[in-house]
Amino acid sequence: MTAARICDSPAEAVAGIEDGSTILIGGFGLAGMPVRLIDALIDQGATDLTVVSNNAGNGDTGLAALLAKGRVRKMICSFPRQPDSWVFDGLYRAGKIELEVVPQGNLAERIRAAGAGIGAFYCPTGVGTPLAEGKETRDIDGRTYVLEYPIRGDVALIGAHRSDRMGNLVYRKTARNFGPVMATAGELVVAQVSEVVETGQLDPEVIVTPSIYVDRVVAV
Amino acid sequence: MTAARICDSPAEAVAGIEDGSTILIGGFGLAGMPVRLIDALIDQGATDLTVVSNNAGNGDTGLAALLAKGRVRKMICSFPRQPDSWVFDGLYRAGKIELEVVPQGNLAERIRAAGAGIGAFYCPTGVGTPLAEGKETRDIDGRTYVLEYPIRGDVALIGAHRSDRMGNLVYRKTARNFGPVMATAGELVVAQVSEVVETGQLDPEVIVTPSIYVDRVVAV
Amino acid sequence: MSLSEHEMAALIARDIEPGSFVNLGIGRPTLVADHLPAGAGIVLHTENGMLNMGPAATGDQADPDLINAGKVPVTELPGSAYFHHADSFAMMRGGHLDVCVLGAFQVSARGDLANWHTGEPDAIPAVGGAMDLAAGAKRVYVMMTLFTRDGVPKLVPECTYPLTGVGCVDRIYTDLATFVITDRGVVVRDTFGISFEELSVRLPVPLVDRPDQPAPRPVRGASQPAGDSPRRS
Amino acid sequence: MSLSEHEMAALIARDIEPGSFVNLGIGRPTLVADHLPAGAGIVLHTENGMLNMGPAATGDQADPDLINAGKVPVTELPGSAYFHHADSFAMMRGGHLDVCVLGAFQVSARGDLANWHTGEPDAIPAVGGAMDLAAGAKRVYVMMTLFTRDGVPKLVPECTYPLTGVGCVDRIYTDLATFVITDRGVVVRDTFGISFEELSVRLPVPLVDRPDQPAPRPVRGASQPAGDSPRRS
Repeated sequence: MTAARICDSPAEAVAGIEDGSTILIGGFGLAGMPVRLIDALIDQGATDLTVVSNNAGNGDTGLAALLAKGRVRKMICSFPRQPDSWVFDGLYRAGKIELEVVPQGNLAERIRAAGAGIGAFYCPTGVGTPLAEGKETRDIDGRTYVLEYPIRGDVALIGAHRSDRMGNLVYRKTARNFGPVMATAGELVVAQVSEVVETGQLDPEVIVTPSIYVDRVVAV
Repeated sequence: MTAARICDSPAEAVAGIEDGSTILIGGFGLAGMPVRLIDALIDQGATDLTVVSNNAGNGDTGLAALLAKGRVRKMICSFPRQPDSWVFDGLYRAGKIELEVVPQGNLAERIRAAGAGIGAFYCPTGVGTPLAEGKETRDIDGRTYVLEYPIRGDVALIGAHRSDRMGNLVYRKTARNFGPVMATAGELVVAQVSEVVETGQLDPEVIVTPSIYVDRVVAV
Repeated sequence: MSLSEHEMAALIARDIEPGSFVNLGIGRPTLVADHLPAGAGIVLHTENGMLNMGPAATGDQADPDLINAGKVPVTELPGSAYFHHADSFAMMRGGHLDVCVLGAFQVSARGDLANWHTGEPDAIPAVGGAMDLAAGAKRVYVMMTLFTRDGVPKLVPECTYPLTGVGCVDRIYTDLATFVITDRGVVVRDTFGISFEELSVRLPVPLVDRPDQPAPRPVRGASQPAGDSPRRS
Repeated sequence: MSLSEHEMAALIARDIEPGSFVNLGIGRPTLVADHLPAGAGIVLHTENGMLNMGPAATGDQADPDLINAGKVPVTELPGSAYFHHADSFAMMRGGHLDVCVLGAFQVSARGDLANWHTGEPDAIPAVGGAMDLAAGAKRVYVMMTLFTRDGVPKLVPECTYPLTGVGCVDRIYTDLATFVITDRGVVVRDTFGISFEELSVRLPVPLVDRPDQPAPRPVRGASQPAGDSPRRS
């Protein structure tokens, strides 16, 4: 991987995403959601996607719009059902989309594991519940754990606050959420930011996502 | 756990550490090494310790001084042998100290696992080497992994740059190293810092170790 | 007299030790924040990546980048810290949170929790961070009404709804009583407008009167709630 | 003529693609940094928690909080970033580093690496980050002399020293030749002052002449190194 490319447009930033891809999409609700990249992905046309994101779309924009276009075959998320998730709800009830519900912390840790080269890990969350059914368990030091596997993305689309020209990223408040872990786990990592600054203008102590993880950046 | 206590002295900061404890000690060489806490621990007198640290002491001060006093039963580290590790070298050759060598990344990840509630994890590092001998392995997606277990501390002694009065910590340059993960994995976490500032003076975006992990802080 | 939501929240708030790190679940448990004593140094965690969360934002304070787990705009306090989702759930799973307060559909006598899914065929399952909190927090307190609107007990021998966690609940705060799950069984700690005997009759689980008061508990409130006849599930 | 350390370092530097993220092992591999072309955007990682590490610090620049994996004071460059050890090794283990350059005691014909322990009874074992790098980097380049001072080959059928990693080495840069480990065997890419035939005689592993030059390689240098008669291990 080389340093990030600063793109001129969201369209350039999402170019080349293939049908059938698994796409990690950052954000918790709308905070940190890379809405402009999703809009560009809708225009770009990739379909038959698996989307990994905490929620399954809000209102009629962003991820919800991608779902409404019928581009998503499967959602992997922790919390699809929200007051404004009517697009997903309709597709789900019509049997037009697959759903894998993953506890929120397992979602984050499985994505981290993919980025960190961990083959699998034993996790105490969900033991004895329907979400652990059929999964391997193991007792360690008197506690029962479920074996969980990494979740990788062909692509990660994330929202951040600022980037420098190398692709070092900082986030803003709780919009940080899934961005930093998804950036480690995508084969192609694209960040939507508010501003691109010159390299050297971000304090090396406060960079959250180092440039090594970032392929493309677009300021919107 | 409640917010951190700001201590008046290193002696107060290490009070109550018991014989036989496992102590995580931050630092990579001398960068981030909490030398004043180790000096206080020597005075405090706890013995029969297991020490987990990247190295096994440099020169005659800090961890080397603790070793020289015969307080350490076992070292768990990645790189004991250094040009100035004569104290450890002498004890080891005399059969007066146990040694468990752990690959550096496994050391960091095993400590993280302890802090993160992960029961065990499959790691590709060291497969087929003497350091994986006798450990369980597993093939996942065509690659072989070794099962690694958490390393917990009864105590973590770490060096940081600044703390606020709640115990939020920031570090300085590569002195960050093991501090943030050890802070998550010690039952009692003590930080030596250069300065304690008023709560609110550290930018919430740049705090590396949140106060929840820190029990005692002393400025030296 | 039975407790209002705010009285339940106040009771829970009173039971949280000064200096604790606490996560309040989405919905009713959020009310606990309004009753935490000022100056007690209780720090709120929100699983979407923040410690020392402040009150809900009002008016111009609202910032779409600063929300809680319920996606409500909130505020910072001095000493706040942000972190990403894997770090936030590592904090939770690693046992660093002292208390979490969660709502529930059902709690079993041995502390099993069901609060994420009704199991109905047309319901869309959504778990969020509930299972992580149930498995991770040092102490799990449930805040719920003791009976459904139809009068069905929510404290049950075995949960019939899909589980969130096994044996994870420590205390149950309800409008009619506070229960502590112990090795000896379900101990009734407080009652509100109902007698221990009536509770025992209306609930399908064996109850233990609170240990520090061997004599049967007098009814604290004045009037008995009308209460539908409970169906046993 | 055989290559000096700096010539080896320069050769490796020339083979690293612009924009790569690279970790240089302690000791001799550090020399590669001196030969990386300016402006190629090659970013150095040091496993003690830094990306975009600058050159060694001189004089007053030295800061005890800013060191490399060899514990030598170094400097920042614009775009540097710091992170903790678990994040640093996650970066490594997760396959995000393009190249690491490591020293070696021995490399086997199938790319096994031995570089952390001589296995002698009085040696104190110390592995550091070597196993993590061997397992994690996308490409592992070894930089070593081809023979020990006693003339013993370090490219061997099977390592006799304790392993650092199995089948992890991609290329071996030595003073006398550059080798590429392939599915077809050990390919000799370059030779320096030695012929392919002599290499084949002196090394205890089958060699493949480089694929793009089917004819036997002429000796590039003038004089043959004296070289003790190699012992086969």
